[in-house]
Amino acid sequence: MTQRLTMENLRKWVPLFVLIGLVLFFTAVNPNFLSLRNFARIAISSSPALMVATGVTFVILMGSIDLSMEGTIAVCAVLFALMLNALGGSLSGAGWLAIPGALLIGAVLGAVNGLIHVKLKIPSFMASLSLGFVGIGLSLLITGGDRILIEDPIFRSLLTVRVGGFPLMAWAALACLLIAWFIQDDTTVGRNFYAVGGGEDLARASGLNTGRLRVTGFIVAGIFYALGAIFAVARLGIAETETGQNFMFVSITSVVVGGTSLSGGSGGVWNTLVGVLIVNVIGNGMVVVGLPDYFQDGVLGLLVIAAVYLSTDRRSLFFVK
Amino acid sequence: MVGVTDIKFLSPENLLNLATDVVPLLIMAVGMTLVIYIGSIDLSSQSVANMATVLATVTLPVAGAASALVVMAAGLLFGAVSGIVTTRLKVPSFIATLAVGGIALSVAQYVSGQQALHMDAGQRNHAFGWMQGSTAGIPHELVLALVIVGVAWFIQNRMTAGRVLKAIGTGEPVAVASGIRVERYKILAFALSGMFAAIAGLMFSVKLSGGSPTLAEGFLLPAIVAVLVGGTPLTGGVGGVMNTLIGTMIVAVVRASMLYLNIPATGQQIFFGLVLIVAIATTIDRSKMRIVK
Amino acid sequence: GRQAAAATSPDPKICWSYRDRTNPFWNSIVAGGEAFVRSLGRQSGDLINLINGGSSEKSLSDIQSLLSRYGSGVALAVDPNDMPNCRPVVEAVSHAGAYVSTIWNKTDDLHPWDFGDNYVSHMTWSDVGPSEQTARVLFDAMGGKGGVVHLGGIASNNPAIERQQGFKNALKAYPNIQLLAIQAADWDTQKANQVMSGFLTRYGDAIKGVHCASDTMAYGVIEALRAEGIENMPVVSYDGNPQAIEMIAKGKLLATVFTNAYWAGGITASLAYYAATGAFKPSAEPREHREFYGPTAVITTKDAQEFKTKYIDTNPEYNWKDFWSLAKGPIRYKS
Amino acid sequence: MFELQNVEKRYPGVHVLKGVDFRIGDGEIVGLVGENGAGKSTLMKIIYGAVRHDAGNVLVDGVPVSFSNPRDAMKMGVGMVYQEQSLIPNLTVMENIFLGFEKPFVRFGAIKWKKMAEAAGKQLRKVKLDIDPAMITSKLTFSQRQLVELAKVLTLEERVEGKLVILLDEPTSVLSKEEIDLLFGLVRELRGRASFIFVSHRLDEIVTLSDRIYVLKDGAVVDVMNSAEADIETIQKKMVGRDVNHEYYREDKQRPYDDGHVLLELDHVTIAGRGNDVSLNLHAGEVLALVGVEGSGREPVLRTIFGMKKPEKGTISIRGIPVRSFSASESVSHGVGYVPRERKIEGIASGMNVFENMTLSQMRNYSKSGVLRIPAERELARDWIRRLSIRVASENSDCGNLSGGNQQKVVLAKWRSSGSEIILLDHPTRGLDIGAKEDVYEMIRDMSADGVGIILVADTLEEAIGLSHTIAVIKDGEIRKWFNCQPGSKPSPYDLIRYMV
Ligand SMILES: Nc1ncnc2c1ncn2[C@@H]1O[C@H](COP(=O)(O)OP(=O)(O)OP(=O)(O)O)[C@@H](O)[C@H]1O
Ligand SMILES: Nc1ncnc2c1ncn2[C@@H]1O[C@H](COP(=O)(O)OP(=O)(O)OP(=O)(O)O)[C@@H](O)[C@H]1O
Ligand SMILES: [Mg+2]
Ligand SMILES: [Mg+2]
Repeated sequence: MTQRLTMENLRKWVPLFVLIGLVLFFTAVNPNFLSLRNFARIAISSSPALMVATGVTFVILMGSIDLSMEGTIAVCAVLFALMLNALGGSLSGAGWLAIPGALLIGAVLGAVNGLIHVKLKIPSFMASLSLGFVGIGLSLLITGGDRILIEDPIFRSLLTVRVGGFPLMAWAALACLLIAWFIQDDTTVGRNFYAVGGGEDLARASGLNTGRLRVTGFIVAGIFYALGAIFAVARLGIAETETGQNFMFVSITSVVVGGTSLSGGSGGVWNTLVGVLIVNVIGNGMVVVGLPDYFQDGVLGLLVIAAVYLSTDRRSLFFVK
Repeated sequence: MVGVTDIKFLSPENLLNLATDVVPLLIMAVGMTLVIYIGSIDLSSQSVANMATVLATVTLPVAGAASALVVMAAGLLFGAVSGIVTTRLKVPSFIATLAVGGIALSVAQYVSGQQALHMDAGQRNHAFGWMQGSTAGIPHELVLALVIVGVAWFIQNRMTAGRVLKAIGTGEPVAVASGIRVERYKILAFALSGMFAAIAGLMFSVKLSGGSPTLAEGFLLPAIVAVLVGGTPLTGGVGGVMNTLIGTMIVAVVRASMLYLNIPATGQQIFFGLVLIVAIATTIDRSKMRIVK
Repeated sequence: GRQAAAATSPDPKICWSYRDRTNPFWNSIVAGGEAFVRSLGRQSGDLINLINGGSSEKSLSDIQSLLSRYGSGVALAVDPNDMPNCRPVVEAVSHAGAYVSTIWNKTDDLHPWDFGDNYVSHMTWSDVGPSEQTARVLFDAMGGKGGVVHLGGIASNNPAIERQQGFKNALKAYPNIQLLAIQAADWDTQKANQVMSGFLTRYGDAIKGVHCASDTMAYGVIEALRAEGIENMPVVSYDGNPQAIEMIAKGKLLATVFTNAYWAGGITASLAYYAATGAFKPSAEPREHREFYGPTAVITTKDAQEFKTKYIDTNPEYNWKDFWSLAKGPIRYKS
Repeated sequence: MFELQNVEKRYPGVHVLKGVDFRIGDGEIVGLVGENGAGKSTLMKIIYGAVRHDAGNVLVDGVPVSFSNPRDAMKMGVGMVYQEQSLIPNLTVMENIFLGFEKPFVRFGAIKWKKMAEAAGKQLRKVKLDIDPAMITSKLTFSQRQLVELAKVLTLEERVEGKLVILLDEPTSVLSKEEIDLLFGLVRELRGRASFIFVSHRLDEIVTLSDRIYVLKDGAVVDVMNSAEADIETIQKKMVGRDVNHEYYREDKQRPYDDGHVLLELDHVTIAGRGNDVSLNLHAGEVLALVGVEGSGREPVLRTIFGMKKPEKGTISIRGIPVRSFSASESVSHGVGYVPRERKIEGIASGMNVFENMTLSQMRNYSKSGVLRIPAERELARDWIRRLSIRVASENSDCGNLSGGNQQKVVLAKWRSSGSEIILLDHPTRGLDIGAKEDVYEMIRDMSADGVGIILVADTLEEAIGLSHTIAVIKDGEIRKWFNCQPGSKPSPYDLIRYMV
């Protein structure tokens, strides 16, 4: 019995082992990989992705899916930049209001998404996909296709100032992850996400207002997308419709690679952290080892399959969709 | 709505054109339907189609019309790999097909030498010229597409394979406990989806007389949307290829209607998204979905 | 069909079909197109926009829908998105008796003069030369020695191929410049950022300069460098976006190439329009008026400020009937 | 006092409840009986707010109320233990118990787990269940889960002021004798606070526990009686609408089996995770019952024979030929059929109709080179709907909407009609009414007479004794004792229990 228990405990850590294995592999090919400076680089590219993936983790835990992130990020990024610039252009002044403002916008978009899904009874895949189009369109309408630059050195210090070798952005993302962890493990809402993911009809029969819970999940996700948008803007100093690009597949891949099941009810934000790191380590590692670019898509595919294969507990899975 | 705004929109000729234009999309969506019908998804279709355009262009001078077979076999193979990865390695199809799509893309880039290739007009017409023609005003492409849809419909509704796919979509454990070799059929569904994607790529490449690793870019989301708007939910077991036929037409009409309604450039995405929400809200059959996830 | 009897129409619809609105290059194209439309006394909104989002399939079917709505009364300016897509677009247009001018993507075997009047013109840019020039600017700034990396566009795109070629040509003249790596970053700012940080790990201090195939990628590169506290690495790019020119003026970027997308957007629409109205007869024009290179100008720190006031802060007034004034000669094919 | 007046409920194609009047007095235990599909669960779900009725009134102390969801009902003190398991498997036991009512344990937005665990422990003690409240629910056994559900409903005691109504939909079908006694004790104890509606197909339990009994037939109340005056036979007659054969297990129809014809042989088969091995022979026409306590390892034996588990050691031979590759499809092609315990998961494909379900395991017989012969399939389904009097609108109805009993009949028809020669039955009568049970027993007899070999894991010892030719008592995954069970020499339940525990 104890032996089985330790085996089960080991299982939980497999994604982490995969991550360590990848790091060792890339290091073996190019020792430069294993350096604080490179880890800081990976942290920079991971920070926005981590926020987005964390947001969608909550939705996936409920057994739904959210594909609206690219649109939400675009709108949040663009409006954040506009607000910041309109409010004096610096976080040291009234500009800081742009941060809560962006989070609010993320929450509103999440709420709209959730309400369309719940009230119109449209599967989340479709509702969020459509809303993603609307979001991209919205940001296009706002910017007319232009880019908005943010010069504020205080805001850009998220990228440029380092503490312990890592940029502020990485620490901020870590702090947000801890909040997400708290929401997931210690709040009623967080626990109820697991309940809905474990069996929505059962949860409803137990008296949960699953509709409201779903909407809450999408709102939480929206707020994290807004955080992702802010970090993405901090990384490049540019807010534009393209800011959201590529986040959809990358974030969901990260969530799954980390070991959270798409059918809901299992996994969590720490898994997502590991997943995001795995995906970004692969992305960085392929460049660092000098893999020809035409092979990169394929190798990424193979490595992702391997990672998911290793980190899923097949004994508990009879059927995979 | 669009028809009212401009009566020309509903002319038979116009509708026929509209239908012909979306033939490759339709074929890809039909393949996708089989996979969604079993409750999975295929995100590799677009990359497989990209690869198909490259392979078709590269093999045409050597193989002539037989290049179609090469392309279809390649699609079948990549689809089957997705199926095997999902069933045997238990990697969710969302990820498995995305990853296999990456591999297909790498193949396309490698084979094409990262360049756009074009077909020799003579060779193309010799091998596939018949595809581009039309009889009695009806384009052969459209006929071919309808035949393919018809075959898929027959498989789905009248053949054991189709019944098994439905059983997998509605209750996979039951299918297993009924002694059905579920894995084989799942692999079959993915393989067929890959093949349909390859056919879509092939037809597109013949239409455009060339191939490139990005030629079929932009197929994936419309294909998925067509399936879902048609009324085959991601949970599987409901809907089918006829729904997808309708769904594809909806996508085509929505796209064309932007032009007829003079939607300004910056508003097109918003319009598309909102119309999709309305379309799906009106088309889905909620009575067959116990839980909307 | 109708292509022989090239019917003209007094008031054709003017349409631009292009990739997306989120890219500065295409924004300038559209701005030029709108300026041309206004020159006719119409509203900017009268320009029909067909956005294909990188999908050849959508590009083609949108154009088909356009043709089935307006028939021959269409003047279309288009980037067909991928080279193979050009033929079916042109065939559809000439079948409908409408008029089309293309830019960028066209296969070498396809020529306007094979379609009578309906395929009015094709414009592209010869990127090899300018790209070589920016590379030289870069190498000179590096003092003629040290390691360099190149970030390219989507590998199968024609401009990506040419810009890389120009870069390689320049390398030949600088034996002490060491080519470290070439990688596609798909015209994408974020991807370029990621690739550049990968390069920094791989090559570290060996990198002394960066050659980018577009401005958008250069932004990502510069931010990747900035994150490391590297502020004065020489970087050159391509396209001449307002932001890039601003950066050159501030010394953050060394050089870019201005392709005058504004003019291209206007003149391409203009060619199609005036051919459609019968103001000129394309088939009567010499071949270098039907296939020609667009203007390019290398912008460096020296001329950035002047250039900015002339082209960025305001747009010059162009005479849209003066079709070929900025053209850079007939297109030369490799074979 | 809780009252339903003239309650109506329809689903497309079925009129489930027809003007039902129903009353529960304070502290009263009301038994509710009826055939499968009579509408018992639907009635309970209406009281619980999980299903909305189409017409009629629900009154509490004479005041009309309207529950739009279970939460409303809970606030009024109505709680329900569902017929199907309704705990969420990936949550801990305590989370399940307080699901939706976590508020008392929340401080500054954070759940205080210690406090919740203590409170959960208190609830678990009520049902005498000694498990860690932080345990993941999926690790519990079936009967433990049932008790947790009960504990969960009992939280109403603390949460709600005033009177309670607790609905128990077939709570006993998965419980052991001791657990049932515990349950009954609890119910009686709680009468001071709560009234109960109790649904069971075991009429003796109904008569023992309840004060009054409602008999539901085809969605209408056909009789209400005081249980003091009730006797099982009249209830049965009212429910089924005809006399029920006294010779319940049809022992008179039991024929000796063919000794010389071995269909299935297990030779020292070791099942993964269980160190012990199993050997047995199944003959044509034989009904072999496996008996044992919950968890004794009967189900793994069935699943191994059906090929869904691979034995670690030993051989399984079907008609003398050793099985080499283990898969359900292999077994089915050798003529093995399996009626699983988890009907909703492995038995019935909800979303597929009756004929599609019935031919799922035998499509080869209903197709020609891959093309289905749908008219023949329909004919088959109609035939079996008639033979087993399956209560269904037509062969096109979605099986997901059938009542449990009728679903079970569809599953049985599926294997029976496909001509399986070896049929494995795991709790085939679980949740079935007496009429349906009779039909199932009849089928088992018929199959046996036709030379089909049957391995039965029965719902009760009586059932096992009544139906089988041979009984194997299983303990800890190993056969401890064989009993000959031919007519005339049947062992008593007591004989079996000695070897079971
Ligand atoms: N959601 C639904 N849609 C359609 N019909 C339904 C639905 N739920 C129940 N029914 C039908 O209502 C009838 C009554 O079902 P119910 O579950 O109440 O029966 P029951 O008396 O509890 O049976 P059992 O003893 O088998 O549990 C059945 O005929 C069933 O098919
Ligand atoms: N190989 C195994 N290893 C550990 N536990 C097991 C194993 N097989 C079964 N169990 C546990 O034993 C319990 C029931 O086992 P099993 O199905 O063998 O009992 P059974 O005799 O069929 O019971 P029932 O009376 O319910 O039919 C389950 O909780 C299951 O988790
Ligand atoms: Mg019931
Ligand atoms: Mg058992």
